[in-house]
Amino acid sequence: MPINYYIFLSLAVFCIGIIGVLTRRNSIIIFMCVELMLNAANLLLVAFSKMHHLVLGTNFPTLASEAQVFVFFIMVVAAAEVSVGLAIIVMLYRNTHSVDVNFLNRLKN
Amino acid sequence: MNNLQIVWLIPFLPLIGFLINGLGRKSLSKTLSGIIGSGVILGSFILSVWVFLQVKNGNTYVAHYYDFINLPSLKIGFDFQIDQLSSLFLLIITGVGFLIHVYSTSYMHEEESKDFAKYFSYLNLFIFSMLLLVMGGNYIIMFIGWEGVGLCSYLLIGFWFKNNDYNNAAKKAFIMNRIGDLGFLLAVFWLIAKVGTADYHVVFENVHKLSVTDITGITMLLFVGATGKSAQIPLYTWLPDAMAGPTPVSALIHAATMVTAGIYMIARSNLLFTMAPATQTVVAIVGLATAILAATIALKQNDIKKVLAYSTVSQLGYMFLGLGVGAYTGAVFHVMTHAFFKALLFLGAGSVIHAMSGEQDIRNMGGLKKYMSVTHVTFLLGCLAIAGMPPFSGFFSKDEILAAAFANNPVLWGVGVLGALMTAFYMFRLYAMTFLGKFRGTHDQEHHLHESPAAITIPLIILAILAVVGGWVGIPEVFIHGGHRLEAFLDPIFAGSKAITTQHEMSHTTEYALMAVSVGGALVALLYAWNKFSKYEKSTTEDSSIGKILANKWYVDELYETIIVKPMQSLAGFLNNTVERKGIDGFVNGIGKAVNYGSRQIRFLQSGQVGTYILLMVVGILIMFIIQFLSK
Amino acid sequence: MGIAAILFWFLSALTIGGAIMVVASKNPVYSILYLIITFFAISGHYVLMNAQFLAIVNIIVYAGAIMVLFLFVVMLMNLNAESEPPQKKRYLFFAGVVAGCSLMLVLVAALKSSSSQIQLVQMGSGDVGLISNLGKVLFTDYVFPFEISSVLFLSAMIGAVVISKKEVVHPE
Amino acid sequence: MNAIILTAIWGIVMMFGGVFFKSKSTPKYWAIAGLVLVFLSNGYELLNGVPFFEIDVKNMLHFNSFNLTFIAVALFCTLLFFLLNGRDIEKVGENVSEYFALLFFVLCGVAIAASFNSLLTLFLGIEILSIPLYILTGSDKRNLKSNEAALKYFLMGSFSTGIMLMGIAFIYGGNSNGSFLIDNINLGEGVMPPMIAVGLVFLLIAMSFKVSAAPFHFWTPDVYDGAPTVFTSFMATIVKAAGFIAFIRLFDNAFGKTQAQWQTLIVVITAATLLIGNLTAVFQQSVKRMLAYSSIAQAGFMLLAIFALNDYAKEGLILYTAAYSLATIGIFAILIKMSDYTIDGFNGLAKQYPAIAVCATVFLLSLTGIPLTAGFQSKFYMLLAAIKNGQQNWLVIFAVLMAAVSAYYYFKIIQAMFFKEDNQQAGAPAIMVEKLTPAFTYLLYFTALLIVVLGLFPNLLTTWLYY
Amino acid sequence: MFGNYITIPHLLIFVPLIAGLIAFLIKDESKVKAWSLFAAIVTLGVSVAGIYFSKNNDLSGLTFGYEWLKYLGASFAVSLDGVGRILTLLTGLSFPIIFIATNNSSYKNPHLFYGLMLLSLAGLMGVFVATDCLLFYFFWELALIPVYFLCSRWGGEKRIQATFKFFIYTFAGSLLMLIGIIYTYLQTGPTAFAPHSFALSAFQNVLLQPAQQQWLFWLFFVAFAIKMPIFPFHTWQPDTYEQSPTAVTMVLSGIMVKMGLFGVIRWLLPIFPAAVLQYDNIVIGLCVIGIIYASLIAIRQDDLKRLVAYSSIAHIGLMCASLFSAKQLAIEGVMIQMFNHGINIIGLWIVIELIERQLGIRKISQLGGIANKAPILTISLVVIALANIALPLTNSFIGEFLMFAGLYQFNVWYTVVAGISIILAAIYTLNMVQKVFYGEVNTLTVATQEIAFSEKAILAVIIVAIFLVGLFPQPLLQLTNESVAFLLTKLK
Repeated sequence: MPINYYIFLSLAVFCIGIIGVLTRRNSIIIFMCVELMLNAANLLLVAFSKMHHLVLGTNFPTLASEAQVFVFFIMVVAAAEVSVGLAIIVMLYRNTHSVDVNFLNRLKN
Repeated sequence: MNNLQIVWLIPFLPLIGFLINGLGRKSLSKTLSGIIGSGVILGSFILSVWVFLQVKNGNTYVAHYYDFINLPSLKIGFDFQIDQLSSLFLLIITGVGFLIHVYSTSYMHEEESKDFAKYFSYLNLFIFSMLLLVMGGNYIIMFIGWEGVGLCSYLLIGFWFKNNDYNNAAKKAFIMNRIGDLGFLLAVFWLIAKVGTADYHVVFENVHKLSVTDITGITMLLFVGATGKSAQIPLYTWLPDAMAGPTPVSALIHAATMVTAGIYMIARSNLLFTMAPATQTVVAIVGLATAILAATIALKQNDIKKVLAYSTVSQLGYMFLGLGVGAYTGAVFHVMTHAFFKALLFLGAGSVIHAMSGEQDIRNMGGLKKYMSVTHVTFLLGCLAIAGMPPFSGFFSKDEILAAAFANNPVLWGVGVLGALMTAFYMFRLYAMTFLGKFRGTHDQEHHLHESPAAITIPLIILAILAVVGGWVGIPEVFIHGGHRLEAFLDPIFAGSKAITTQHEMSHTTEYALMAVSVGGALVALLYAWNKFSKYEKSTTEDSSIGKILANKWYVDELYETIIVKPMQSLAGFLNNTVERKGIDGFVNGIGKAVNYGSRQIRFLQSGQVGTYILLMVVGILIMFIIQFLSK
Repeated sequence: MGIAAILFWFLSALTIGGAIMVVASKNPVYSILYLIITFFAISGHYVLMNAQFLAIVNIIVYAGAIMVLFLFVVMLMNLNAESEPPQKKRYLFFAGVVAGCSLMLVLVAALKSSSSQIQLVQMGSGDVGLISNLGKVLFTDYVFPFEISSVLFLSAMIGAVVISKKEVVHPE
Repeated sequence: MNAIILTAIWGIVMMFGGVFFKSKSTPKYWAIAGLVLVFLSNGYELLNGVPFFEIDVKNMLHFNSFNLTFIAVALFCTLLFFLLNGRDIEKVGENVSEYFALLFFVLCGVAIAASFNSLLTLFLGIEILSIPLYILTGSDKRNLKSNEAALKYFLMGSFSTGIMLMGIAFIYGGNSNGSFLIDNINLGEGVMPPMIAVGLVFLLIAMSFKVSAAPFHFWTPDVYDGAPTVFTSFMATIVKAAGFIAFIRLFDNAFGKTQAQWQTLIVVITAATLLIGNLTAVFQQSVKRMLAYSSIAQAGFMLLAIFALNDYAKEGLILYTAAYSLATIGIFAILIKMSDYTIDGFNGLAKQYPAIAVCATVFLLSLTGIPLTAGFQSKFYMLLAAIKNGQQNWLVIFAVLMAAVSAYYYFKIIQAMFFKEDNQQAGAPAIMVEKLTPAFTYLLYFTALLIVVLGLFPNLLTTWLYY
Repeated sequence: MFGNYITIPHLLIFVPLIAGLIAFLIKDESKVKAWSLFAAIVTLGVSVAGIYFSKNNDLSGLTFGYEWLKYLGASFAVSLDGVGRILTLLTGLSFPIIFIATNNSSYKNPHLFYGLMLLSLAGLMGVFVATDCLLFYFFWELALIPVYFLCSRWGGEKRIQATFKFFIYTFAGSLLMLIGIIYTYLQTGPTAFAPHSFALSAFQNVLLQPAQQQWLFWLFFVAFAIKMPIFPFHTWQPDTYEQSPTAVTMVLSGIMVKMGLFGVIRWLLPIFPAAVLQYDNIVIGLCVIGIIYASLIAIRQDDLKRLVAYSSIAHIGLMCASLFSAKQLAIEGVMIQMFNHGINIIGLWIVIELIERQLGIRKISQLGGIANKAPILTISLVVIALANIALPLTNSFIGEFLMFAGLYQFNVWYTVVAGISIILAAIYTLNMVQKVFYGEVNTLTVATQEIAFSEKAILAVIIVAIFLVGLFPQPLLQLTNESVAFLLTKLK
């Protein structure tokens, strides 16, 4: 597969994620769209890893694994973020009984 | 060391007098301040006489005291130049000045003692400044005196400072003088730029190196200075107003000395003016125009001092005419005689006013002859002198100027004679209305009428004698061979000018004829006025239109008010209210307001909604990418 | 078109379709389910590229743990299509779509001329993505980041505790 | 290295301490003690160049005098912050020990972000630094403002994480070495390949977000405003400073040679940040919110270092972070004690607390950049660096004009303190919520003095860069 | 004096600095007044000693540069040259006069007031002696801060806005100058320790292209123009003068405006000669416009302080124009006029302060007839006012004469237009004298009393200074001869 296909696929997912963030008001869904963006990056990284492996793999067999390890760490971070994020959303929901991001706008101007 | 080095004492004595009277004005008694005030002038006078004797034989001396300014590109010494011209002026200033001081001790006696002392301190300061003016060895020192006399004139005109009209007059005098001063200063700058110095002798030595433009420019500017100080068109209007000051002040400053500073300055710079024929023409024309204009105004004035003031302006005009036609000696001569008879007339007027308890309107006088004989006689002599009746002093000096004018251009002479006729007319109108006929004042005033005390009459008598005989030092050649002693005396000063001008030799017949015409005309005018106004009655009839214009001084004050003062005031107001407040400050504040406004608007970006924030961020990201990739 | 290509296109379509449905679904629960589908599709891509370890982790961690957590929260809050906050301001909606699409456009334009378009991705072969290899790398070269990410988890843990402990609410 | 390990360990200590500590004020002392320890160990490393712990990080971290100095500054400022505001942290909620633990974790993240040498450690560092902050922002659970701030911060923060990862992915894909190490990314001076360029822009945007540069600053005012004030103080200073250090390290070491190709972006960002930060701050009535905007404005000035990328820029950035952090911590420490956060709340402060007012003045003058304060020296260095760079001199002029605008809002507080009368009505609340302890006051003096000393002798700090 | 380590310029800075810090601790009003007067007199003594001990005119003569920011090429280098001496003398002389003249005014929190006054004294001295550009900038700003506090704390009703405008305005200007300083600094050559140098000598020897000079010139000029102030940067000034406590107004108008002129002399003319020669017409044109503009506006002012403020703008405009004419006479005139203007305007403020303190008003339209009640006050004012409009034998005449003479050599028409201000100055001054002092007393001024002995004494000092310089200007001119010569060699 040419790398461009993966690039454009990832970009598509990434942009869909962004559109989701922009158009939805449910904070959980916005968060999910952010996860979509992260996954786009993951996919891209893996694709690049395999691309580099194709070129460099013969001389540096472990080189391309870096990106895959990176993806692993992204997943780690995502998990941590999710736990914190959901905790915050839940806290908010307990206080306001809403998950609408626009429900609270005491802070402005 | 030349013993003339001590001439510094001449101005120093009045300065001492000023300081003593000024600082001790609360403790000094009137007598003491009078004695100090007059005494220092007497001292200066005696020194002046001595100086006169020293330079009589053609000596000149420059006394250098210290370096006033000493820069690589400009050296100005604190120098006094003692020569024939300055010594002559010294005599006039200190001599007439002394008489007027003596006169003042009596005239000002009703003032409180501290005001009395203040008055004398001002007078002394004036003498000091005037002496600096004439003694200065360069234009800078002259300018110091030049502005100094302006200041003293300001102080003395506004001596009674509670009266706002007097203050306005004082202010007007100072400001108009300053306009002239600006011209003077610019001339000095020009000189410094071209010659690199302001010393008289260096300037005159280097005068040939200057271009015609330079000389014309410099002399024109100097003449502007002279018009301010010597009350010529267009800056003459302050002088009549200056009559607000005490009468002896008018006599000293506004008749005898300060106003002649312009003539002194031009006479001093005669070489420059001689080399600038264009300027000379202007000087002559302006002088003559002033002489006529002031004379016409004087015809219809009713204030005794105003008449004298306009006559002063008119006589100064004659002097400038003399300067303009190259008759420097004549001009200086006229300065001298004018100092005598005009001081006399002013002091006489003061005596009258004193007797009339402050009344100055001649329509309310009349018949004073029988109450104040000394004043009357001396005043009459003064009038004859100014009217140019032979053999009184005015005849000789005025005749010399007119003769020179004729030699230059007969038209100048013709107009000059016309002015002389008017002079005779208004002076005798004044004389007749004051001293002849019957008294027109209130009963109260009549009761008070009395001859003035000796301190007033003695100066009058001395001045009257001078007014009669003063002209004899300049009896022209036509009468006595070698008669013009003054011309011989002043020859070292004007020799340079004479050397480069062509002398118009007139036949004696012509001279006699000219004299006859002017004297005859003046006599007719004199007798007509005498006859007409000795029977003057108060009447309420309106003046004719031309009379009204004359009585209102050709509306020149109003004209100035309209074309200069008012526009300047409204321009200032416009600048203050519109340009400054709304324009410049408005712009500066506008920046502040714009920042505030921008702040108020830009904060709405911060809408508080995450959606909007992220949208804006995405737009930002878009912009970043567009800049990075599509802007090339 | 080989099998790999067919799979690639299928999985890509699934990924994008799932992603679009995540955004478009009214009901949050559907969104989550579509997201899981997307994740599975991405895992499929990983498998396709022989990144087996990531494929598994992605399914276990993302599709499994994380998404279940999401689902749990949504269920807990009893969110459904009715309770979904509507996007009242239409222009914001369009602005969002337009902005996202423009970004896509700009990025594609920027990368279109990329010299790497000829570069190929190694499909199906290559052993870097195998568990054994990655494990080795992770515990040798990447032991420091691995350890330090524990700090991340610790703070997330503390955070979850701190945040979730019940306290009385006094608005404002 | 010492700092990273020890802060992590001490964070765990504090975490477990929560179980054992009986008194509410105990954690504070432990935290201070731990921080002193970390500070000293970091100092040891700075002086000797050898860490206590020999760990092979495979070149993913790189320690030099620059980042060790910065870590020292950050630790010192945190210490000062603990000392000044320890009591206020206790007041935020019940989990005091946990707050301190989180703060230590943030410090760990700061240390990593300051010393990263690989995109992976950069990413991890920034995440370690961010996630505890999301929590701290929301730690005042009873306050809806705090909740809102936490949500906003979290959503936008994770959004920016996505951006950053995308950038990292493109950078990785674009460079043919197949490595995340900064040294390997280091490009020649040629034209960047499009993929690198795209990645660079993404990274630039993500870093701009972290340092709250416009137009990616939107989270800053709301989060700073909503978060408990003590934590705002911490976030606005040390964390932001770490962001800048990471920023300049990344862009200097990885992309420094291609600067000409992306300088326009940084110019636009800098100008926008200066403009928006300063302009919006002018209108603010709440001092806390005003300081939030002012932190954006100050970020604009610090961005000049990224714009310049030379030795002056690095020296200056260290100085700037120190000066800015000290002054901001100081002014926040005072603000926390105020009963009214609006500018009017400061009215008449000088009358009742003259010494405090003088300290506050020093802080504000430093923020404005008046000579004799550290703020001047740091601004001076920034200008020096930017002018030395030689490009776009208009930006420098714009920056100083905006500095003049900043004087406008900083001096509003000074005016309130010194020239306005306090509310004299009976029953009006006191200016300060509580009586100030002598220790607090003396520490405040010390901070002010430090600012002045740094203002006179900035080399006391910058000299460490060449140690 | 104290060896090489503490020289007179150092003392000039540190004596008032330390005295000011001590003054903060003296709470008793009379004691702090006495202390600050003492400190000011000591400073005056030092500045007089500075004139006495530093005969040679090169800037390295009394220089001792402490290592300060060595690695930046900045040092704590201070020195006294001719310009510095004349301005430190003015500053030294002014403060005792100000303290004595305002001795009867009482201020809230006197220790703060006098402490800040002494600090501003230290700042001003620093500006005048610094021979290191960074140090100069330091003091340039530092002089401003105490004055800001003084004005805002003890000023009139609208003090806060007015002072704030003043502060922001000057701050913006100085920041622009800072850019210029840094840019120039980066063009200087390396020193032993640093790649560039802030030393005055380095700045003076820096090689700048005309194109560089052109914009650097404006960066510096705007800062100085705001400080002086030059039309159209002047609008902060009348408001600030009006609102400040009079003692501070004296400092502002008497000395602080000289900072701008000093900056031009020390830092603008020698460093950017090409640009100076290129832009001299623009600058002088602005100055000349300003002279006439300010004089005309002064005619319309009703507030005494504003009137003096506008007259000051006019006078400073002339000085600035003269500086840029680059003619020997003109610059000599500026040197001496800086001193004279300081003395005169402080004298004017003292009189205004005395009136305001007695009557609580300073509107010209409300005053009148004071001469009846307080002749000494009147005479003093008339003398000082006349000196202010450059009457011969007063000090200003020398300065203005030389300036006009020099300006004339530069361009006739500028001189003619600027010369009109001589007339306008007479108009507004005499108007003011007439309306305030002459005429009859009114209900508001009937309570006027003659001034106290100490005030008489201080006015006498000023008047003596006026006439002394007016009669014997040469010693003062001598003081700056070589500075001017140096400046001219730079401007060739």
